[in-house]
Amino acid sequence: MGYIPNTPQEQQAMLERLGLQSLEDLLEPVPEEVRLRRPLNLPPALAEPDLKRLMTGMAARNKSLDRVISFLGAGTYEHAIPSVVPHLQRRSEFVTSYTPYQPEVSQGMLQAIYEFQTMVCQLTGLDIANASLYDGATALVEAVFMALGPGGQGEVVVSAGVDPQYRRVLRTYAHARGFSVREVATENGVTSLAALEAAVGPETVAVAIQQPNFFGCIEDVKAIEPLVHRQSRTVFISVTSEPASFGLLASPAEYQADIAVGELMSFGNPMSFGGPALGFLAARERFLRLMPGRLVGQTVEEGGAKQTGYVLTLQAREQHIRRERATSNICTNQSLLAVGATIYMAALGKEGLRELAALCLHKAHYAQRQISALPGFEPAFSSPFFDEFVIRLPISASRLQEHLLQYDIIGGYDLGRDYPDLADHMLFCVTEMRTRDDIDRLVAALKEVAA
Amino acid sequence: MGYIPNTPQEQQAMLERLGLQSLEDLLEPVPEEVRLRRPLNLPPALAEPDLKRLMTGMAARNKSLDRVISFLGAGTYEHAIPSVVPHLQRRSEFVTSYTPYQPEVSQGMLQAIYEFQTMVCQLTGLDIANASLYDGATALVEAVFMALGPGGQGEVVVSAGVDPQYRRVLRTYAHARGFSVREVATENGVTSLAALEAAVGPETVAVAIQQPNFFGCIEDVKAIEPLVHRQSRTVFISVTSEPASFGLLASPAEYQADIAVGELMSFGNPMSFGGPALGFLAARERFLRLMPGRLVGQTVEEGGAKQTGYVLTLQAREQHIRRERATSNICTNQSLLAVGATIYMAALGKEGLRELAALCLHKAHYAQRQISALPGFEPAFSSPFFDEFVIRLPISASRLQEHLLQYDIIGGYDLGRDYPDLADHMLFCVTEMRTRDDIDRLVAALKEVAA
Amino acid sequence: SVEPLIFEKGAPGRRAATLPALDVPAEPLESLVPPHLLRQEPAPLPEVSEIEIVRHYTHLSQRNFGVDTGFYPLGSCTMKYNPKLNEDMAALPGFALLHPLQPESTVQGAIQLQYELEQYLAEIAGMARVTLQPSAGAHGELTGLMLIKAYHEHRGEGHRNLVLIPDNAHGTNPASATLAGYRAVEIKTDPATGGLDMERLRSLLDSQGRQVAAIMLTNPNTLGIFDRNAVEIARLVHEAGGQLYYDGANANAVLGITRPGDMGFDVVHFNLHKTCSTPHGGGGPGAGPIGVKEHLVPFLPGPLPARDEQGNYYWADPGPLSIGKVRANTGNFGVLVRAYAYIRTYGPDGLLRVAQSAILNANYLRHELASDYEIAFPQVRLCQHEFVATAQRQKQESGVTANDIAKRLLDFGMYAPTVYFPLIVHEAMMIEPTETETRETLDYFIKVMRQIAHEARADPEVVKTAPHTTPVGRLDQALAARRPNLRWKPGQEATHGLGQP
Amino acid sequence: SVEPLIFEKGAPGRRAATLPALDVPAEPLESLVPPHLLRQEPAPLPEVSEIEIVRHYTHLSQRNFGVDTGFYPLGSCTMKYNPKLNEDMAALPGFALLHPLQPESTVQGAIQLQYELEQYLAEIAGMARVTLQPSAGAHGELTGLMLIKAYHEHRGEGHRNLVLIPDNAHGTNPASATLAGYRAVEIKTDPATGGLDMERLRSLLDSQGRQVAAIMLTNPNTLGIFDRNAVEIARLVHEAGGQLYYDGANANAVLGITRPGDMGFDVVHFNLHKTCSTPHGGGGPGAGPIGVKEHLVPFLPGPLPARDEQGNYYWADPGPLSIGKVRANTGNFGVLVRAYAYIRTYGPDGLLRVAQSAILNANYLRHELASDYEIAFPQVRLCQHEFVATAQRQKQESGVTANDIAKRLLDFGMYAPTVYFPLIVHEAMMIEPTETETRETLDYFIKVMRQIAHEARADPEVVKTAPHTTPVGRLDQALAARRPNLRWKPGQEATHGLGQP
Repeated sequence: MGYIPNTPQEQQAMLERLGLQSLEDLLEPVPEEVRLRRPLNLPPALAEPDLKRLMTGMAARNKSLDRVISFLGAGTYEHAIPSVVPHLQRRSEFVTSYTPYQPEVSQGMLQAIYEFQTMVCQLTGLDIANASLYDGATALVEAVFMALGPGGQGEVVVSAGVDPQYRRVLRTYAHARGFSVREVATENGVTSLAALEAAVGPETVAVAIQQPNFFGCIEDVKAIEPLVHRQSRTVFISVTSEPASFGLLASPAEYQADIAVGELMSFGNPMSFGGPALGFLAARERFLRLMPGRLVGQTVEEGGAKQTGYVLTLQAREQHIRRERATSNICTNQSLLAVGATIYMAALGKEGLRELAALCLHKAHYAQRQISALPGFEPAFSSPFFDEFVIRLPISASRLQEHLLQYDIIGGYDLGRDYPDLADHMLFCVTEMRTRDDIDRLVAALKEVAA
Repeated sequence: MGYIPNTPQEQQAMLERLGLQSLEDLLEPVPEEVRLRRPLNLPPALAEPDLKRLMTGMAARNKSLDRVISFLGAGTYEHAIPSVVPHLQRRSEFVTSYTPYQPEVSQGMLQAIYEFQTMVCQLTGLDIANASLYDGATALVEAVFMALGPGGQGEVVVSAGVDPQYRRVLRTYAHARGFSVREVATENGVTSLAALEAAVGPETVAVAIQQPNFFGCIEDVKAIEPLVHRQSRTVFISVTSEPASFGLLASPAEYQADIAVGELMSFGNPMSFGGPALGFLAARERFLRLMPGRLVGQTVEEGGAKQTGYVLTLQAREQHIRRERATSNICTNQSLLAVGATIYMAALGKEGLRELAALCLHKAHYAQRQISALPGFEPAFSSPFFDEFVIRLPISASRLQEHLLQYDIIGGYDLGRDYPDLADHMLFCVTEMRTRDDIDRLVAALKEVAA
Repeated sequence: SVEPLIFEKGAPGRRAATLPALDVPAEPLESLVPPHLLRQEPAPLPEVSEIEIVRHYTHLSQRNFGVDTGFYPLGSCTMKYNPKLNEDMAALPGFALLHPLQPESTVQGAIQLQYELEQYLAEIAGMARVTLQPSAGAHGELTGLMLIKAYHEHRGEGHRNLVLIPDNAHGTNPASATLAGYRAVEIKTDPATGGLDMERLRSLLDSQGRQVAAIMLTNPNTLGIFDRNAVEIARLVHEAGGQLYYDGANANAVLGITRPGDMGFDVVHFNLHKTCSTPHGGGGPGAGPIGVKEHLVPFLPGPLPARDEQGNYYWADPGPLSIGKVRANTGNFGVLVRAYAYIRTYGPDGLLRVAQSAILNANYLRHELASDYEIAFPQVRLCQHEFVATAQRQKQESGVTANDIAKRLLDFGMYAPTVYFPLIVHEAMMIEPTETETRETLDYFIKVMRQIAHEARADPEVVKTAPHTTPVGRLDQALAARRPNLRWKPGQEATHGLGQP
Repeated sequence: SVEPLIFEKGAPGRRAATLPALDVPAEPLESLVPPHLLRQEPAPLPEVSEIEIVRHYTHLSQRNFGVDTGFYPLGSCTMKYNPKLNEDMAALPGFALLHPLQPESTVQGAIQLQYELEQYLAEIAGMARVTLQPSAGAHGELTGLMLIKAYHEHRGEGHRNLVLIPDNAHGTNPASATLAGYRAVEIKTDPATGGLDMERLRSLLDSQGRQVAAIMLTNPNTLGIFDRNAVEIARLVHEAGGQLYYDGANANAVLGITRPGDMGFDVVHFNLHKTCSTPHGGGGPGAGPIGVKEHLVPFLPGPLPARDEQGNYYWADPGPLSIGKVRANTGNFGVLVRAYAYIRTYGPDGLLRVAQSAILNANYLRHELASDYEIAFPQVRLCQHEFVATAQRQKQESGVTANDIAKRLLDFGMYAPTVYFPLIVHEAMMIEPTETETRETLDYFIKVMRQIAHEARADPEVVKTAPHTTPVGRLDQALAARRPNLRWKPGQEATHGLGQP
């Protein structure tokens, strides 16, 4: 039955060995008063071919991105996944293993994570990185916890240019854990320097800025940094949800960020309706003992051979050792996605990352120029942008989306959902996956509704 | 470039080591008169994402069987492939290995093939089996070569119930190699016993019968066998292209066949437009030295440990040793498909094979009854059948096919293509993959054209 | 042999992935991005070819043990077989290639799947409603405590600041309590029953009941013992105004047998990567949906999958009392697809059989190992899906520890039990066979464990120096922590050993 | 450790695959099938659960070496990297899930792909037309000879019954000649040039020219030497009325450099699983398309992909002179899809670079190994994509053979060269590195080969008893042939060794 190998006859023999008559006898420890004396109310079992038919049918009810041309980004990005990535990432020795508690038979996963930690440091320019976190939003929360320190209190300043979902998650955690969050408005699509300057004070434990920000705009992080670090103990957290930008934009280390967090799912992993995602967190060396989650370290054998090996290390920070005084409660993380991102980054390589960023940049700017040339479609901001941009529409975003769907095009994100003053504004994303033809088809469809 | 790892700089360094200036210098052994002094006239190189876009587009121009309901069989059968099969079969250690010439590092493939050989013996009931052949048609040819023996001459009698493609291939080979082929007509969908009796004589080296035959009909192999073996040296070759039938119908051994050949692609391998396929060949022990192709044998280590191991054996039969006196010229075979079929048969198991056969049988009979009840649609034969049956149509097969395609249904095979007297006859196949709903939809569509 | 790091491979200019050609006009970079915001030093990612990548990560995979490799009796981790079918379902383009912000009309199947999965999980747990948002068990715990907090605050009882947690709880429980702004209060295990010390609970509730926000219980607990007082605990804590949280890490023992909701719990989390067989992926991803009773529904994070009268699926806002969101988007969808496939494969009878079989396998091992190893709480006649054996006898007799035995098991092609947990049992070896192991595998494990017990007496060195057949020997953990090397740097001493490039 | 056979696992009643429920009325079996035609004994397939299958075949895969595992310098087999991209393309449902007899309107993309691939291969080979039907190289050879036979017969020269084959040809050549009803006549290699002995060819043509149907040549030949007399050979054989067959096993050396058609050949086969990187799958599947000159086109097997004026693709009948069919359906389509992807990935410049790089790598190895090993035909300054080294020096000095060296290489994580082939070189080791290996891998191979040469002098036993680190040691081949055990039988002695179930 299902994936239970032993037959009823075999189970009977095992029961007899225990001096029992039936499977029911095994349940004696469960008091009668809490026993469920009816079958669960669930659909009946399905054979494999029937289940495949059912679920393939459900999948076919979705317009997946192989069937439409999408201009959605807004935190989740469509980047090409080279075939080598899933072929290697899905090797069953990786997929079916647990957190590598026994390093002697888990060197593969441990070494891959060590490589992941290194690559995150290479992307961000920072000193140390951990083995992954749930997603970019919770990575931001963990960075704030690091800034607060154990039991610490204070205020976190967050730009309104940070992904609204990230900010919502931060507020949820802030309420429970007990700290305050102050948001700083944007101006022309980027964080208002004046508002930021006014918001940062002695009680500010951290400032979080997204680069490029949620509108796709490139923040002047070089101008922001001195405003943050004017308070010597304020931690500058940079957030990046579009990692392709690391190929062209100044690295967090280059603009003096203390902690860099964000989302790496789009590097080698399918977007899968938004999850599982891949939060990353890198920091300066001094945050080592405050790091959340797993850390893999290099070491050598105990014996004489002293062969190189890898282990989970500094576990004294973690929940299973330090319990209520742990730096975080995270246990299960996103290791397999980290392996995927590692293979992806190895495949892309030093030059490839730069090329990827340039493709995204140029294609997005081409699209923005084409769309802006249509009557009624106007760029909302004049700030520089990476591969997303905001356009004021001549009709409502939802009506436009419906119009585009006729052509199997999914337009950008409706900003009115998060920013009331940006109703009828759409955030378009153009990565290397969109061809000129795709863009021209979008523009042609937009033209039909142009003012 | 592509999958060439070394950079031009590295290649230059290697050239210098050889005392050469350029890659062009390497080509000195190729006389100028035959050098191609222009680029090949081929489309330019494509990056991986562009190639995927192109080929995914080509694939989308095909109505694959996940998008239509098909009633095609006629030699190629749609059986469910459990997910475990491709997951294991596609392990890259299997996929990227060569013919296992170095057994010490090829035990995995060798043992899997040994298991395949065993399972083919279990299906057919015969004594020995080889490691695979190209497909069922060439397996039939190889069986005939075995019957002929090296340099042997004679006539092969083949039932018209054998797949027309197999017979065409046999005739092609017969012409080149030099032997004659006589065909025996069918009556009521099965081999005419009278015609067979008349055809078999002292010059008959082999008789080939398909079970179930191309019309899906079940041959009375128990009545045929004595007619074949009346000539003591005549080899009885049984052909099976629908291996699900092994679950219910008498095995070749049970009806005294000497050699059993056929097609196992549908056991665990995608039909892939008909290839790669998976020819199998099993025989009685006495044919051992006449077997074509690879054979894997069990042996032990040379040293003291005597651990069990597997090797390619009896290679003295093969082309690379015996050259022009080899039993066959086959070298590359279909090993990876054999691995897939092996995993499939392990997954299906003893009881599963029987259940599979019963499902096919009952679903096909349900369909046949429903279709036969429609005015103008008549069963062509009254012989018993397995999971295919022939129906006389009220309109031409091609017009019917067009009609069905409107409903994303692909009907059966147009027998008029091979049997002039069966114009307007269609061979329908119904395996376990067709639900009652599928069948009812076919019947509803047929009803619209019923007389 | 060792495998060098990917950074030690390759050469300048090598490259694997190819990108589409630039098919639009390109303006000068400096005209698009202010030069001071451009990167000065390119990220020094590896420069390697595709064949190097393939061989490297293939080699790494070959140096890793998974359920597909062999028996994985890691207690409380429920390392059962991960069906390949479910992997295929999650990889369908119609599921894998969906953007989380697509218009609802284009993701009807995906919302439907989550809508139905919620209902299944609610039924399994005996709860009113489920949120699929949490990404892992610990994330579910934290979310559950946030709901409890919001509930108390809404009722004007925001002063409740204590969470009671047994001493055999998973480490995530106290850490989650802290993150939720609570103080964790430990309750000891009753040495007689292996269950919660009821005296201690009563006295705590007597003295500090007004402060108690919740109690977090695992039942069966990490000793593999079903706490028969569950209903009484629920009554007492509820009377004191507290809420009951059920840690679902051990839910594999209760499927179809009993339901947390029926035991009186208010919140429960699932570890779908345990109970519902989604693979653990070397540390994740998982999914930690939580189910709640009716009174907590208004506080759930949003959005929630919903269905209108026309049968259309949509994302519903959770209402004004919602705690907000605990992650971006709606959950680890790829994991949820696998869990959906799992539940539909088994159906109601099958899930019951899963739990029964897991319990049978655990009791079988416990019974057969009792001759060579001490069993924690031997007075409890039957364990649930796991049990705790100890190396106390071996430690006393020959100095062989639970860790030594764990390492020695690796030599026989098996993974080790969870060792030194729960903390309350000395030299603990927590063993969970799951329902997907054959009797032959269980018998092989028993045989090897007996052999190790024999070795511990006859030749303890072979155990103390194990493992002997693994790619590397025991590693220097102390060195790793004393001199942390968490990333490769240029110039770092090369991985040594003759290895194929 | 050993891995038991699948037949030694499981238990009665165990089962992995599940089948759909019977959803139609079932009549009694006996009413549908005459009882005497029903099976008496069910096929005794294994009775195993899914987890047993997964672990068993995972273990088997781990006991197998592939290109993804390491360097595979197997001469004439062109074991280059098999791109994962191409695997994904072949697995697309739109290609993998096609029935060969579907109406043409439903398989336009599939026919188009074959139509275009034919054109690409024709251009690469310098031929008029290609058939994709043959399933492997040997199958292509046989098909090519059948075409030649049909051609001669059509011209009234059916009496031609000889096929000339050099002594360094692949074993399939003479066997194919026999199957095509021809007699193979061997021609020696010229010891001066490593090419065909032109004197012998001329005298054969003089004496038996009227009987000669064809000559089969590999160029570069299996010595890795390009026969500079190719054009002259073509002239001579054509003058005698014979046809020229080009064995494409070594085509990796000529891509974009020269074309068989331009050298004068009439028929050429491709081994797509060599030249075009489709994986060899442990012995297959491959694909062996053949290209032919215009005069042989009417004899091609059918059907052939075609395109009408509206741009619709269809299967065209080959006409009355066709030899018929050499297999069912139209070819190893799944392999063809991969080859198509390969050619489109490289384009014209890339394919030329493939050949150049393969030749460079071979010459680099040949140059560096020459200090420790004798090289066959050292007077030839440059080899093509492969070359033959020998163990003659080692054999003389210490009795270490080519086979010993091959086995010793396995200890270093590499596969062995092709040994004892071509037959004309004693202790031959035929080495083909391909273009997809890094310089580091080549250098590692050189280093190990030098070390083995050193061992052969200093400690020959370590070489003669190799391999030492493989899952099994050298196996008793003689026993296997003397007492053939080609299948498991109930009651057969169990595979021994302590192994995990």
